[in-house]
Amino acid sequence: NEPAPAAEGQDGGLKDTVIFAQGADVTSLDPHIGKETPAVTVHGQIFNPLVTTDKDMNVVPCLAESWEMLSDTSYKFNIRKDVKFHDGSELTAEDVKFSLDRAMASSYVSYIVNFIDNVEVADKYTVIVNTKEPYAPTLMNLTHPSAAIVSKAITEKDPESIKTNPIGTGPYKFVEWKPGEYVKMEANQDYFGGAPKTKYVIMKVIPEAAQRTIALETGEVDIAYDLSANDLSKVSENPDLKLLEGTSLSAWFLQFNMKNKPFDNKLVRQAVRYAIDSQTIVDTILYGAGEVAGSIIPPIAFGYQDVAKYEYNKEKAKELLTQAGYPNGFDAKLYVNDNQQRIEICQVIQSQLKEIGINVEVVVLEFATFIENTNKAKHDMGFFGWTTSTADADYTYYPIYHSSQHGAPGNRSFIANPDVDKYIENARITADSAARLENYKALEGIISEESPVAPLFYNKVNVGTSNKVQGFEVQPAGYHSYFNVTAAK
Amino acid sequence: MAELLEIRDLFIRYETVDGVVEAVNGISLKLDKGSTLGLVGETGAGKTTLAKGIMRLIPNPPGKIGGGEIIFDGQDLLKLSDAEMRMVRGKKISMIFQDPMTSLNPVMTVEEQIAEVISIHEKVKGKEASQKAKEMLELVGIPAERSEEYPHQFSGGMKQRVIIAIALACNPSLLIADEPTTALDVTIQAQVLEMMKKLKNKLNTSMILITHDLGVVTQTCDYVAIMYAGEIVEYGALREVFKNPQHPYTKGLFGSIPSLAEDVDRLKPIKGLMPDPTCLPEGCKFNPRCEYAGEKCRCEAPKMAEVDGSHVVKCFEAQGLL
Amino acid sequence: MNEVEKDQRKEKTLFQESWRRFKQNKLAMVGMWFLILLTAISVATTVIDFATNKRIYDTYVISQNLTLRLKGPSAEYILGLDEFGRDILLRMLWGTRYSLFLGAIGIAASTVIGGTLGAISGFYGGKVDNIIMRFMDILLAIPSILLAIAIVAALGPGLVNILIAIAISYIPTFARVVRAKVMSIKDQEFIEAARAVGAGDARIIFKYIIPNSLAPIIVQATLGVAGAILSIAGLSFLGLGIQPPMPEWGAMLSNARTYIRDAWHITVIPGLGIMLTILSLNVVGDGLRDALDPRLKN
Amino acid sequence: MEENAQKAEILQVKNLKKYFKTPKGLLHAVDDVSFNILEGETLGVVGESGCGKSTMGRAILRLHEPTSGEVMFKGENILKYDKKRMKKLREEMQIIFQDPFASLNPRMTVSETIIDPLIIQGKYKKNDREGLKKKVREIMDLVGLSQKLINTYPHELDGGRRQRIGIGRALALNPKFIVCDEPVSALDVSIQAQVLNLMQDLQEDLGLTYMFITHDLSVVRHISDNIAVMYLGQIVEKAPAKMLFRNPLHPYTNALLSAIPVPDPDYIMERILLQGELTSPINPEPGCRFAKRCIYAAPECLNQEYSLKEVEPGHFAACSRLDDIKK
Amino acid sequence: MHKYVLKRFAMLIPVLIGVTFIVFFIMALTPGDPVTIILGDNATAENVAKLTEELGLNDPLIVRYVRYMGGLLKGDLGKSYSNQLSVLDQIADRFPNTLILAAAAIFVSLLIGIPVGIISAKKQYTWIDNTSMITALMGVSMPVFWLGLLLVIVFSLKLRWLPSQGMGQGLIGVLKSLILPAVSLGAGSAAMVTRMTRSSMLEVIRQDYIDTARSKGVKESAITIKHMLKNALIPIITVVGLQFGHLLGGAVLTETVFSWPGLGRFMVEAIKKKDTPSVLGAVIFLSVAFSIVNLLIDILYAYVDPRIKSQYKVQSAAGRRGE
Ligand SMILES: Nc1ncnc2c1ncn2[C@@H]1O[C@H](COP(=O)(O)OP(=O)(O)OP(=O)(O)O)[C@@H](O)[C@H]1O
Ligand SMILES: Nc1ncnc2c1ncn2[C@@H]1O[C@H](COP(=O)(O)OP(=O)(O)OP(=O)(O)O)[C@@H](O)[C@H]1O
Ligand SMILES: [Mg+2]
Ligand SMILES: [Mg+2]
Repeated sequence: NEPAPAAEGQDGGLKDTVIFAQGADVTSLDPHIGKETPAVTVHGQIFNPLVTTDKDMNVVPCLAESWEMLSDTSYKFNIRKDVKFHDGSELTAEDVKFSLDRAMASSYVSYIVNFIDNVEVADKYTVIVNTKEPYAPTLMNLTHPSAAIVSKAITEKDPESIKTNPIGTGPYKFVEWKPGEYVKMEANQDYFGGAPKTKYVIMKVIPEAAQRTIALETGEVDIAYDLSANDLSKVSENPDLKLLEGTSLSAWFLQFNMKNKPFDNKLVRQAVRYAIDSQTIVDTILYGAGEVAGSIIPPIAFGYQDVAKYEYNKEKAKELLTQAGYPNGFDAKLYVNDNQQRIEICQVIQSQLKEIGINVEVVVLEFATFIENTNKAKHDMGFFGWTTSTADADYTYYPIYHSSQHGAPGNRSFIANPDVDKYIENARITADSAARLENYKALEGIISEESPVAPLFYNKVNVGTSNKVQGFEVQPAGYHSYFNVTAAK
Repeated sequence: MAELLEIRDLFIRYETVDGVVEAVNGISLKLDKGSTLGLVGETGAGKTTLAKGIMRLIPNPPGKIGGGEIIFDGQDLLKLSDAEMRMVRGKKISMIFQDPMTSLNPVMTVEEQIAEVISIHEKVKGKEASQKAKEMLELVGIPAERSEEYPHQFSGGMKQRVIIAIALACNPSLLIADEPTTALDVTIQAQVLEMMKKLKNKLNTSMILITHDLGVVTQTCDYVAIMYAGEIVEYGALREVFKNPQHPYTKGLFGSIPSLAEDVDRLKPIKGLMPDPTCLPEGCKFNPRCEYAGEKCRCEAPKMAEVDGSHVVKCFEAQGLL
Repeated sequence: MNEVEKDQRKEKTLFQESWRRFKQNKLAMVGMWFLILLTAISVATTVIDFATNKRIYDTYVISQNLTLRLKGPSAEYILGLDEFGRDILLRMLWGTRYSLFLGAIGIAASTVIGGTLGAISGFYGGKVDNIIMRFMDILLAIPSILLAIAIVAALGPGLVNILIAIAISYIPTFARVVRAKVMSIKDQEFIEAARAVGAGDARIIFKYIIPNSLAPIIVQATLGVAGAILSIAGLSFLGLGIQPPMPEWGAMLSNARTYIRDAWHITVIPGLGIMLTILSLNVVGDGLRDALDPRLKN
Repeated sequence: MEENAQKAEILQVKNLKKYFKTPKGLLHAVDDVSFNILEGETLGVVGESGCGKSTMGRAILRLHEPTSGEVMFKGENILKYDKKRMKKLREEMQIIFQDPFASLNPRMTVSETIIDPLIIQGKYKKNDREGLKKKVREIMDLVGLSQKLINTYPHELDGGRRQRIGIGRALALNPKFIVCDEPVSALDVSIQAQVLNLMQDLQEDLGLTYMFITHDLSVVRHISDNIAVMYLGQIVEKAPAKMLFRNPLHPYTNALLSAIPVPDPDYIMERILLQGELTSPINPEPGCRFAKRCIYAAPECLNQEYSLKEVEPGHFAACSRLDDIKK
Repeated sequence: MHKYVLKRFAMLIPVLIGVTFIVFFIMALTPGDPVTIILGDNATAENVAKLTEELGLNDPLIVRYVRYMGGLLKGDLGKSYSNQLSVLDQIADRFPNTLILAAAAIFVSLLIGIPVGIISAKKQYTWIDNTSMITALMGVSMPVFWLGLLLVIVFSLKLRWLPSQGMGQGLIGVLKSLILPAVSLGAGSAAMVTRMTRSSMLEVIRQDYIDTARSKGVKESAITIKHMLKNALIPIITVVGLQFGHLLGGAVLTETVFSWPGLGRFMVEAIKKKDTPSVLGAVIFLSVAFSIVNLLIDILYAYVDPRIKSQYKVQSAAGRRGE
């Protein structure tokens, strides 16, 4: 529906290769193993899930051309009949069942699909997904690239092959993976959505953010993900480049360790929230590329509640501290992993909390140690980010606030509040959107008051591209599609 | 006999941080074609410096040739360009250094090292040069089949012979040997000296032999020059000097070595030590150690004066001026 | 008379003699003065912290002014402000002690440990030597940055642990240097002379071997400190450096690298600081080697 | 021997061997040597470089642990001594080294060097400053070192003075017996003469016994009462000094003596030029070790071992062809 | 010689056992559970338990170590925890890149270090000496990541001469993309080589055989190359060998700055993920490479120094006799 690129002329004017750069390599080409964004950016081109989302996070058809709810716990999907795997074999309901079963069995990604009880093959092109209990975000979860559909025949024959030579149904076929270097993909001429216009897409690994910008500027890559905040203006002001920004599904926040004194005291937690000036952080460290958050659910996701933010108020914070019995403040440890921007933010927080007398020691830990220590509740405060990748609040609320999810799954404030648990569970098992929102509203009310976390901001998804790139759409979860992307010569 | 080398009033000094070392202090010398001059003196007397000075190999910095002339074959070597001087070295004047252990390049075969000097000066290359190198080896008594070996595979005496082969390869008219046998055992020293003598006569080479061993001088040299603190204090035909030493220092040297012929209970050494090279005494350099020294010796430097024939000495006492 | 003169002129200790030779090396002297300056700054800032109960540190060195971040040098802030709007001049001054002394203490530790192991190894030879040196081979075979990362990861972050990591990764180097030196001294005649008058191992080690192997150790240590400073900067780059907001130069440089194109001064200043320090350590090390090397005597 | 009966034998060495393990094989540095030294006398040891002179000297002092043999000092086999007795014994047996540069600790001053043995042997307490100072001065006087050098370091001094420090260190403990390992060969002639005179004076004054190692034959003749000539780890000839020079018996001794350049223009040298050089003492083949260089060598020399034989009173030589050579 | 090489390889075995042991236990003792790291967000308790079991992390440390060593004997380096791919394959992909980078860096350091060192030594204590030594020292004084960034800004961004990151395609591409990383990595070694060249040249310059050569009338240039350099080479080779070892392990920073797909980065990422099999695999490769480099250096010694060559002959001759 965009007329512009066609006018530019046909293939003659287009490059046959588009290169995009990201900060980390795919961990695994197997969509049921590699679950981090850098892996999913590649899986997304090679594989398809049953359903997917548009840029406003509405569920739209993909491999399933349509679906219907048979009951509270049963979904029927009608699969397209024109889908072929890259090896030429046809996609059938068997493949879908096999893939979902495989995902459920995977210790890496099962959390995405473990609401499923079983998958039935109704006929060659129909599958029925039965859930254990009514589960509202079912469709959203199935849009996740980790619910990708793989070929049963190939994967069963050689279970290892998918790790080195993944065969999917997506717009791009896998060509080559040079670990640490690049993944090369080739247009799938038989793609059910039509052949992509760009012959090759290459994902290049460039770990240093500054280097990604430079590579973009020098034309070594056409598209660069995750530019560092201070480089955004360099891209937007460069006439040869453009900066694409979109709302993201990620929120950044502190989790207070409610097991530890003095953070077991609600007043202290509230005081800290008042004492942090998130707007300044966004304006300076993020160069404006973010939005102050009142909760950890991104506005674009289902279930978002526009609760009142804790506006920056030093006096109030001091007052609360005094009420809590700490008029002169106290010492505390803020744990953060070794990412520069996060450390910078923590340093700002450190300096802001100093104003109300809290002496914060920023403890920078290497990721593994960070996870370990915060799982074990060694922190007073921890700096975390969370992406609601399915754009459904349950994806975030459950692991972060549910009392069964202490430690590793995500609840590192160690909040254990029966009401909170109840609202989360209720919202999960009803398919009724309105009822769910009710629950979430009540939930946010408690959370906002209890303040197990201090939401800081939502960041933006940013992508820098060359001016010649057309058809690139920013996807809130960061899983951008290359189906329509072209680059003029 | 024709004069091959004449040194006139040569000064060489080293400018070091400790001060200026006047290592060669107005030396004048003559050497005839075919004859051998022994240069005797204690550590630090300036023997090596003089030899290197003739070769123009004084390291600069810190060394400097301060003045004088070195007339070799009618040419003043000090006036030659560097390139011209290179053609003199190895071709007309060769030098042998004290320590055979360190004078050969450890990473080149002995043949290469001999052939190098040949190919530089004789304009022959490759095979021919190495053929000649082998001949030279045979000449110094080393079988040609060992020519591909490296210096470390040779014993000290053999190394010194290789060095002699290098020095004589281009048939130089002057060979300067700086303590060529000091590092060797007596039996080996005897072999090497014998061979040098033979080759020298065969090739009609003149030689300056530097040593502090009076015995070696006796067996090898026609003339002898005694050096003390950068000066030649006595010079003459071997027999004149050895049979009739004039300078108290020369006498002292003879008194210091135990004789094989007579028995003495105690030696008669020169008292004291070599003076500090950076602040030499006023007057006669030897005066603080000299038993005859008088007031005059302390204020005034004696001049070289003839004793008889070629025999000259630099001493007021010997000249009867005290 | 002459002798008397000479003896008076030459009455100098070994130290004076080396010092005289060292002084001739202009470059090394400049380096040394720079290091002295740094040391003085470190002492001064430490004293100030102590006297003011860290007030200056808290209010000027680490306190932020985000509105002025990345501001370039000006009359008010001679070296400009960093990414948090902190005064870089003050941070450089206060950071001196970390940069210089982290390296120095780490290296001192590895010198002592590595030196002792190397000395034992070189002195006793045989089996002991074999065991110690094989162990050093193992340590050497593990890339030192990996070792450092692993150690920091294992022990957790912090000054002390970085010190430990640095110290351990330099042990093999020192062990080797000292071992080689001890072995060369061990065979010298003056050791035999000491044995001939009945000196035992301990006396020989402490009175004869150690004083004589000090020179190369000092030189190696100087160079080691330089290396350690770079290693710390490298660790910072990998995110394992000093905990913020400590103004350690390596961390300053590494953190500033993101802004290298936005504000030249915030990388160039700590970069130059590190460079000059290391340059100084190196020229001083080289100068010491020349000054202490007995072969260069007279 | 009888004529010397009034003098005691201070040192008897019997079948002393010292082998070194080397990568190339067993190095017979000292191979079965036996000799005696009388109190107050000097035994000169000469031989070419590498023939085992130093090793023998060190083995006698147990600075190298001998491989086998006996070293009887004042009638007792010191090789059987334990550490403690050995340490005590070091007061009586001392060594002076060749290289005046390498044999002094560059980090110790003259006084420290001289004090060190006194403290090690517990003769003085470390804090007995006065006593020590007095002793140091005494020794410096003894070896002719000016008092003002007391706090100088070796590198500030010339070779002759350094050698005097080395002698001073050896004398500090009042030893009876001193191994002098080429004490003058690194020195210039005039200094060499000074040091030789000093050593002779000390010997007379203190009644010292020397084992004087050198390769300078004129020096050895000058200073020794008896001379042992070594070749490849063995003593090939031993005789009173004069006797040896007057009537050398062993072909090697002959060659050695003939090679000395005499500083007298009238002296006609008749050199016996030896072929080749000292070969390696590693795993030596049986038979006379000199045979390969010997102009008199006969086939049987390569097969038989020869031990020292007394040819005339006090004059020993190890050669089977002495009688033939005489002719 | 062969015997010697074999012996050296045999000596590698205890070193490897030691290295694996130390690394294995450091990795085991460091806090952080690989499973929770891999699983990250949403790491449910069941999944953690399941993956722990799958990766065999429930067994005691010793059992795991023995199992690992058993695999190692069969040439099996195991599978990486994070993606279940064969460690050997992953390393095989990356290791050559690190080797190329390190070799190029050494090349750069020799290219700079030897000439500068020679000039410096020949002009000792002159301004030329001082300037070149300071310049060389600047190389070692700059944190490598900083130098790398500066190079990129100047040569890629401003001048557009060279690619800023990654490994190019084809020979020319690879070479072009190699220049900046090699220079920034090699700068430090260049300084070491310069220094060593200078000091070992200074040592050689004083030797008698240089005077001998001069007295033969050899040209100064020939003396420098033929007589001095060849003799000075041995300590230089030692430094180069050591540097090569350091570069192999220390390429981490350069590889990160220049997105060079090498083993260093792989290893650091593996450490951060507590991916013990990958770390061990990388360390084993690096240790073996380090030892091989050392061995090559020793062989090279024999090549430049005939004295050492004959030592080998003796050693192997002695060895034969021993049997
Ligand atoms: N490169 C140099 N730099 C400074 N001083 C030097 C240098 N070479 C020689 N000297 C000094 O010059 C003086 C003469 O030295 P030279 O080597 O000529 O003496 P020599 O007679 O050869 O002594 P020896 O018998 O020890 O070889 C000595 O005082 C020495 O210290
Ligand atoms: N510690 C040792 N290990 C192995 N071999 C040794 C050792 N010390 C000496 N040797 C060897 O023993 C032999 C005798 O050496 P020694 O030093 O006793 O000879 P020397 O007669 O004193 O020679 P010089 O006149 O050169 O001092 C030599 O071949 C020497 O290489
Ligand atoms: Mg000389
Ligand atoms: Mg000896």
